[in-house]
Parts: sequence; C-alpha cells; structure tokens
Amino acid sequence: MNLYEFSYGIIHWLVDLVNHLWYWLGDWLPWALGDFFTAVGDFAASDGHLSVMTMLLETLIIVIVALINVLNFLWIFRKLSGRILDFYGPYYVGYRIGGWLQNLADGMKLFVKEIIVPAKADKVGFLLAPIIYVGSSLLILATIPFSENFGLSTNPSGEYVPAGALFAIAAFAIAPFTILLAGWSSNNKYTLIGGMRSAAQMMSYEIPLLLTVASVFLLAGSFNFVDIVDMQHDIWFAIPLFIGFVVFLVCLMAEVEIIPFDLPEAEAELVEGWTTEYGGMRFGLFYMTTAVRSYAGGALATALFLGGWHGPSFIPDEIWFLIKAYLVFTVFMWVTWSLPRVRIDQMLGIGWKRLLPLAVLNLFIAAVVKSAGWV
Amino acid sequence: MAEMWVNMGPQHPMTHGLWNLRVKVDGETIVDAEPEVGYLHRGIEKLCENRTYPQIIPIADRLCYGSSMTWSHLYCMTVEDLTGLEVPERAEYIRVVAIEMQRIASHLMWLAAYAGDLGLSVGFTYTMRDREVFVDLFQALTGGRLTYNFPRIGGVAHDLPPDFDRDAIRAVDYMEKRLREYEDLFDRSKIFMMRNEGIGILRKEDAMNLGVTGPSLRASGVSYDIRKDAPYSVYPEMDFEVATHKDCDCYARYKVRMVEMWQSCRIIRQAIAEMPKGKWRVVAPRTAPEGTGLGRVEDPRGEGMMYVVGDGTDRPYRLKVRSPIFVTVSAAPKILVGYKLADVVAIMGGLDMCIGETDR
Amino acid sequence: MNEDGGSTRKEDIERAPSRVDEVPEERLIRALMDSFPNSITDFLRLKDGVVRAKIERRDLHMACRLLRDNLGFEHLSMISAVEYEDRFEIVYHVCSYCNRLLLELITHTPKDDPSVDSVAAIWGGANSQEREAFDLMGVKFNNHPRLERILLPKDYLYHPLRKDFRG
Amino acid sequence: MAEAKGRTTGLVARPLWRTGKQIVRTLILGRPNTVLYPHHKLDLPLGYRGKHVVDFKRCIGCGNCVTICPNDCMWLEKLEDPELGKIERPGIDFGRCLFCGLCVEVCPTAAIHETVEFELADHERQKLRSGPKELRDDTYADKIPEERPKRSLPVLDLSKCTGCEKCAEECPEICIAMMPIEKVERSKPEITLAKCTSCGKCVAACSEQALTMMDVYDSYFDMPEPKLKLAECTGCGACARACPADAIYMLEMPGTEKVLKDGKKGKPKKRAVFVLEKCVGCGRCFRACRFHAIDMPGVRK
Repeated sequence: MNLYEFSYGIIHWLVDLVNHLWYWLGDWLPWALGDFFTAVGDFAASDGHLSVMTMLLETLIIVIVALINVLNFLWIFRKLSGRILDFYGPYYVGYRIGGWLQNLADGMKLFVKEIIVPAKADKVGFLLAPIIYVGSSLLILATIPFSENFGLSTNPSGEYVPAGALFAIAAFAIAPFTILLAGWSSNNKYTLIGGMRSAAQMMSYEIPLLLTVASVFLLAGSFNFVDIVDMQHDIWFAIPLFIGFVVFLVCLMAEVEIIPFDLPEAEAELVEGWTTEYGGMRFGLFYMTTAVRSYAGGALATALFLGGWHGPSFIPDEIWFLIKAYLVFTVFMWVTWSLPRVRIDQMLGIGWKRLLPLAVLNLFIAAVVKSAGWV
Repeated sequence: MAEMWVNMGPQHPMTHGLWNLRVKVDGETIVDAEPEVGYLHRGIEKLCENRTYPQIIPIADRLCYGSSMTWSHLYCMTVEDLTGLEVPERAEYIRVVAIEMQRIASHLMWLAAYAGDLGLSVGFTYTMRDREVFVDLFQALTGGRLTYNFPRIGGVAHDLPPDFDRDAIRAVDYMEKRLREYEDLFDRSKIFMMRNEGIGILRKEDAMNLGVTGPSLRASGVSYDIRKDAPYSVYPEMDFEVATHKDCDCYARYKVRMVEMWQSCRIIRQAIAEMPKGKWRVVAPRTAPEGTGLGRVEDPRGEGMMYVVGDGTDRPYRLKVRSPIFVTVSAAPKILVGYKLADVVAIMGGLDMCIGETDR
Repeated sequence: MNEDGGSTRKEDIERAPSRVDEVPEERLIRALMDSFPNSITDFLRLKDGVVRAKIERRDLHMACRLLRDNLGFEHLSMISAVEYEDRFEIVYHVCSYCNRLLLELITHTPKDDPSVDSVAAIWGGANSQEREAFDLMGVKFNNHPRLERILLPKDYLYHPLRKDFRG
Repeated sequence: MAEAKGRTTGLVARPLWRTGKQIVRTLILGRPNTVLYPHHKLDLPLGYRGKHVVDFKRCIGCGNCVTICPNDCMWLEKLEDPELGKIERPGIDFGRCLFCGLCVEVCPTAAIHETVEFELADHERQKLRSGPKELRDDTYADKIPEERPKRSLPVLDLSKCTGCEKCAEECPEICIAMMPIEKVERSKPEITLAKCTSCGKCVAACSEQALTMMDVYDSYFDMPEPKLKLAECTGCGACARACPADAIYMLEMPGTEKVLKDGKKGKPKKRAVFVLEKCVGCGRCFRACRFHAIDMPGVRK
C-alpha cells in the first residue's frame, strides 16, 4: 500500500461517513433541499473531489512527517556541531533523551516573543518574506519521495509528480528572491547588503547546479524521482558523475547558505545579514527553514546521486533514504565547521570560474556515458 | 548602490568590545573609514591618582581583559623604576613565565576571535579550549582566571605553587602539538589563505609613521621587539628570536603571532629550567619619591608604556598609560580603504583590538 | 590622515646610523645641542638607551622634524600631559627603531595658555594621542588637523585629568 | 624569520582531516572537553580567590583590610561575642568586591583567607553584603597549608618589663638595643626584627616573662608608623584602648606629679609609649587621639 492508497482509504472512509449522515439528513427535508443535498453528496463522492482531497491529505502527512523530521534534524545538527566543536550540545531539556526537547523549548520561547516590525520598514514585504521563504521550502519537501510508496502521487498506481525533480530545483531557487525582499523591506543597511549579496550569489551557483542536475536527467532520461532512483539500482550516479556530485554538493551548500557560502547572513560583518531585523518566531521560522532546506538538500543529493532508497533490504526503504540524507547533511556540517567564509567576489569567482567549467565537463561525461550505453 | 556610511559598532560582532568603525562603502568596496573610540572610557588614569600604589595593581589588571598580567607587570615595573627598587631574581623569572604564558593566552584569544570573525568555528572553539590550559595554570599560580593581580611592587604575590614546573612544561608541550594542528586548520586551508593573502597591506613606512607597534609592526617587516631591543626583566638572558614577516598583509600578522607563540613556548621552557631559588618578593616602600618613572614592555598587542609622576606621597601624582591599540586603531583608515566590506573583519581582527586598554 | 603627515623616507632610516654612531646617546645629545643650542636644556641619561631633554615649546616642531628626518626617530611612542601647579608639562617619548634609543622630550607650557605646536604632521601616530591630551587635559595643539574630543562625549565641558576637576 | 607560505595544494583537505579526527575522537572514542557545570564541577586549586572567611580568633580587628580595599567594599562591625567579648570584625560586600586578595595579603595575623567557593550569586543585592558573622570560620585557616612565611619572634610586654637589660646582653646578634624612653627615666628593649634569628635566648634571660616567643607573619607592606608629639599628649589613654595589637602602653612620667592642696603629691601624668615591633600600622591610635598628639604620615582621619 502506498501513500496514495492510504490517504485515499482515509478520505473515502471519511466521505462515506459524512455522506451517510448527509443523505440521512436530506431524507428528512423537503424535496427541493433534498435534491441539493444529494447533489452535494454526489459531488463529495466523485472521483475528482476524492483525488484532490487525497492529494491534500498526502501533502499534509508529508509536511507533518517532514517537520517532525526537522526536529530530529535540528537535534542532530546541534549535537553534531557540539561534538565537532568539542562541547556537548543541548543537554538539559530532556536530559534522558539527550536534550532532544531543547528545540521545542526554544520554539516555545520564540513563540511567546513580541513581533516587532521596524517603523520605517516596508510592512507588506517584511511580513510576506518569511511566509514565502517557509512556503517555498516546504514545497521542496512535498515533491521528494521517501520511497516508492511514500511520496506525493496523483493516482493509485503510485506514479509520482511527473517533473518532480525539476519542481524541487525550481522551488529551491525561490528563496534568494525572498531574501532580497526581506533585506530590502527591512530598511536596514546590513539587511540590504545581505539581500544584494544573495541575489549576486544566486547567479553564480544556480547555473552549475542546474547543469549537474541536467546531467543526471540526461542519464536517467526522466524528470521523475522514482525513475531517477530506479535507474540507480545497479550503480549510483555519484560514481560515473563524481565531478558532478562534488559540484552539486558545493552548489547545494551555497543554496542552503551554510558557512563557506553563507554570505547573505555573514554574522561577522553584517550582524545577522538579511535576518537582522527579524525577531521572535519569524526568526525562529528562518532558523527552522534553514534546517528544512539543509534536509531537502541532503534528500536531493540522495535521490539524484546516491541511489535514493536503494540499499540492503533489512532496513526499510524510507529509513535508508533518511540515513543517506542525514549522512550528506553530516558531511555538510563537517565542511561548514572546518572552513572560513569566502568573500562575495571570491564566491562569484568560484561559481563562474571553477564550478561552471566543471559542471560543463560533467555534462559532457554524462553525454559520453549515456551514448556509450554504460548506464 | 550609492555610497553610504555603514556603522560597524558599537554593538557589532566585528568590534570585540565597544567601539565604532564607520565605513563608507561603495557597493561592497570601502572608500573611507573612521574609527570612534571612547565607549568604554573608565577614567583609569584619574582613578589611579586617588589610589595608593598597591591598590592600583588590580586596576592595572583591568586595563586589558585579554592580557591583564602584562599590564599589572608593566605598572609594577614603572613604580619600581620610580622608587628604584631592586626585584629579586626569582621574582623576575616567575614574572617572565607568567608574561609569556599570558602572551600565549592572549594570542590564542586573538586567534579565536579572528577565526570566529572569518567564520571558522572550529578555530574559535579549539583555540579557546587550548587557552583554557593556560588559564588553569594561571588559576593555580595566581588564583584568578582573567584578572590575576599577581605582580607586586617588588616581586610577585606568591611563590610558584607545588608541581607548577611540571604542569607548565606539560602545557607547553601540549601547546606545541596544538600549534601544528592550527597550522593545518589555518595555513593549509585554501579559503583561509584566500581571505588573508594580500589583504590589508600596511607598508613599512606607514606602519612606523602611524605608530603601529607590536606584531602588526613586525608583520610589516620592521624587526623591533622591546624584549630584544630595549630589554627589561631577565629577557637578555633568554634565547629567542623576533618574529617578523615581509608581506605586510593579514597573513603576515597572523603568522607573526603564531611564530611568537612558538617563541613564547621556548622562553617558558628556558625560564622554568633556569629558575633560581630565593626570595620572590621584597618589601616595597609605601611612598614613592618625587620624580618620574617609565616602564616599557612588549605587550601582546604592541608597545605598552606607563609614565608615572610621584610627588612623595603614597599615591601617584599622575599616571599615563600608552595603549598600543589606541594608536594602532587610528591607522585603520589607511589599511581599510580599497578593500571589500568582508575584509574589514579580517583586517581589524588582525590588529587584535582590545577596547579595555584603548579607552582606559 | 597620513598625506599631510608625510612618511619617513627609507634612505633617512638607513643613513641615520652613520650620523649617530658609536655611543648613540652622546651623539644624539650633541646633534640636538648643535641644532638648538638655546632652547634645549637639562640633558640626562636616565638609563641605557634612554635620554631626557627639555625643550622650549617654540622650537618643538622644528626639533621633532629634525629628530625624524635626520636622526632616525621613526616612532612617537607616547604623548603625556602632566599638570603641575605652575605649568603644564607635555612629555614626548620618541623612539628610534634602528638606533634603539628612547628620547624623553619635555616641553613646558604656562597655565594660562596651554598650547604647543602639533607634531601630527611629522608622526601620524601623534594625531590621536594629541587629541587625547586635548580631551583629558585641555592642552591645545596648534595646527592639528582635527582637534576634537576622542574619548569623552563631544559636548563634554571639562578636562577631567586636571587637578581642579571634581567629579 | 621569513616563514614559508601556507601550502594549500590540497585545497581544504588538511583542515577537514583535522576536524574529521576530532569528530572521531569526540563522537566515538571520548567525551567533549567542556564540563556539564551544575552536575559536574571543576576542581579548583587551593590558591583560588573566592569567597572570604575570617578567623575570629586570629583577627585582631585592626582594619588594615578595610584600609587597603581598592573598592571600599569592606567595613568593620562592632559585635559582642560570648567567647571573645566586645570585638570588631570585618564584613564584605560581595557585590562590590573584586577578589583582588589584597586584604588577605595585608592581614598581619593571616586571619582572613579566600576559599574556593565562587557561587555567590543572589537575587537581591542586599544579600551580597556579608557581615562578619556570615564570614566567620574559625577552623579554615588551620586546615589549609600555611602560605604566608612566618617567624618566631620575641614580643615585648612593656607592662612587665623592668628595663634590666638582660635580654640585650644575651642577644648573640646584638639586635636588641636598650632605648631610653623620654621623660620616663627608664629604657625599653627595641628589637631589630630583620636581624633576629629566633634563638630565644632573650626570652630565656628575661626574669619577668616580659618577652615571649610568638609566631609573627611576615608582611610585605610598608606600613606607616605612629609618632608621638609629647608636648600634646595628655595621657588620656584613648590610643592604648584603640590599639588592636596592644602595642601602646601608658607609662607614668615621674616628676610631673601635681601638688595637691594638702601638699601631697598626686598621680603623675602618663604618656603613651609605642612598641613599634608590635605595631601593625592600622592608624587607629591616630584616629582615636583627639589632641592631635599622634602623627602618622599617609593615613587619613
């Protein structure tokens, strides 16, 4: 049973239950109203309505699973940072479970804080930016399946969103505009510089990223995650496309804005960069969303290069996927804490002069591999 | 983007204290800069005029939170110069061990802040972790962790605690191992070198003219170290080299400090080995004669200097403190102009700011 | 800041040791005596490499220029202003890197007109120290490029290091 | 010493290798370097400068600690003790104390010590003021090893002394000199403590037990000494009562007796005599004298 069937079953059962009452109610009413009741009930039971509701429920389940996942993820992030940096990490809130509740406590604290909008800020943009940022990041999660059975699909056969990978990459690229919006609307020099940096930085990493992803699409012959992962049943794409994998990881680090490339919020020179003026839960949302994006980045790398949910079958597919995503994230953390931040002009130089040629070379290799029929 | 003034400070992660650097940026490029200090002015020079001579030692400690031992030592040296007091030799050796430990601790704190500025988190935590070794040593030696109040006019407050020799040599061994690790973490990192090489060029002539002293001066190629060239205490008997570098950039300033840490390890070894027996303190006269006293030391941040005027009472008539960073920070516009906004943290971090002594 | 200050030329530094040779303190004293026979007095060799001299304030700027350009004093360590009952003393500690000398140059200024010539044009490092002396002691430095308060607020009324300052 | 430039041929491989080792070390093999503070605590060395304790039996209430405190955070408090009677002992305001340890150093009897206790935070500022009773710990000083050097020295009790000069004759170092006291017509032994070798011969020689060997702590502070202006002294004895070290004795001056109405001689006038070896330099006699007969340079009233 895949997620679609599961949600369809729930929706069907719910609709049946409600309709049962509904028709019973309609029987007691005059004929004109009764007809209306019947029409509504029939609409509710129709295939179109059921599949739309099913997909909404699927999205809800996926987002809830993803957010719980993010809590785990933040915990791992903080513990791992602690261990790399030679301290314990969160410890006291939830002492028995290794400080797992610390993030909930932090979230609670952020929730009760006052929402402050700077007097001279552009209010609409200021309040809109976090919403778009969080929304676009959750969109990425919605399209990435955990396994063949656990992902957003549109029909009972388990066929997933046709161009899911493309959609995920596109959703990933929305964030820099949000950052620019937040930076500009805060009406602060630091945030403005941070926003501008984000826009400039995006140019440099987005193109190599897309080129490497294009090489994966070329090998897989599909934009669909399931097809891409299935193609890696024998050999992971990371092995023939090793250069592309490295380029992809570097670009991904720029995409999720962690330290070698976290120029928009370089806290040493720009205080907190584009998030300077945000406080309370809005800041908490940014913080959480950074974790969401890190997780999404790991998941993307897993699905595109590391064979997705394929692995020895003694562990469920979904867990394999999570393990791989977490491992990619661990590597991210390792690199993040061991390296200084680059400068904006150096970032552009790396993007255009180093990553772009490598990405093109990688595309060439992919073309050769494909035409030789090795994969 | 048009040109605009950006205030970096007084509350800013770059400043390491309370001061304000106003930079005028054109896009990301700096076209003008102007440091503003004075946010932490505590009037220490005026305070000292109303304290007796021993009471000033804790205040001199608080001149610089990063290297308090150097400043209280400098104060004691100055008053000894004023009163003409001879310090026992053992006290001088203990002082040298303490100062060199302080130099390592101060440089490690600088390195931590510098790494933190550049975004290198492991650099921050590892250096602070290793500084802790020396802070623990200080704790055993003096009883304090940050402000030691250890030197006294006419010696030091306590003798060495038992097993201090062994612990100090162990700490130095540990430090030398760690310095190699730092070389891997910093020098061998491409990104660190990208952020440092060729950034913040301060030419030799400018450095001398603007009064830049200490590691920043030696990084500009001037081989001048007060420990060597105007020796005080028992430094003439120590065998060490003056670290200089010809590159004049941020990397040179980083490298000079790293080499200084190696040399400090050497000095500590020698001083521990040659530590004489005997008294560690003599009775200091309560009053100082009329006249002036001058003390000059090589602070971890540059040339520390005190000028004291005595008037025959038990309180100094006037105490003037020369803060190395107060002069160095006025050279900031010279170094900053032409570089990117992100280089401000590398350049100002490389000068090792300490606002406690700057504002006094 | 440094444009008006002018930088120490390299050849001067290299030439300096030949002018002030074997016993640098004696040479320094003689060179100063030759140039300013009337205004420099009270030479005293405090300890090895430290010389004290007193100078009239009218010749201070000239003497400092001579010190930097011809005698190899590249570095101005410290400017301290001391208030006495009848006068202000401005003490310049000037340091020579190549000759390893420290000169303590003391100049007086009367209480009713506390002003001396600025040496910020000679040593750039003097700029902020003179501002500090002005700020805390109220000594005016003529021809200083920007004589403002540096440590205290701009609108502060007093000079707190003076002895008549109370709280 | 021109150092070679950093070799960055491996791009970022070396730093990653170092941090990788760290991950292995902390994640698998060992524990991180920090301390989980409220659960685990650090061992502090004995010399740590924390909360003070005052040994009431050793303390003489001289107030030297109060005088030297750079922050004026100490004060002397009068209290009544069942064992010790009416005493004055110091209290400390920990809200202002900077833990410099000068009070410990200046104490002439090593009565005040700093312990390793450092958790002094409180919700109210007033609770940070610790009076003498909170600071009292009469056993602490005996538990820790003595750090201050001390010597066994002969101490003079002038009220028992007869001026017989036996001690001065016995002293092998010739550090006891008999000095005549002005207008009293006798002399008292003055001991040059720097030369004394603690041989104890003078104590053995004294037939009146006026000299006793006592442990005296070395002081590194040059304390001010009181000087008597004899013309001003009225012999009221306020200074002798104020002196915490019992270093002031009121001696009668023969020949100053007033002739009463009935022709008999009254009691002679008294004057203060300082035994400077016992003086701790606190300046209380100077403050107690209402006739400005005691001069003490450097002490403020």
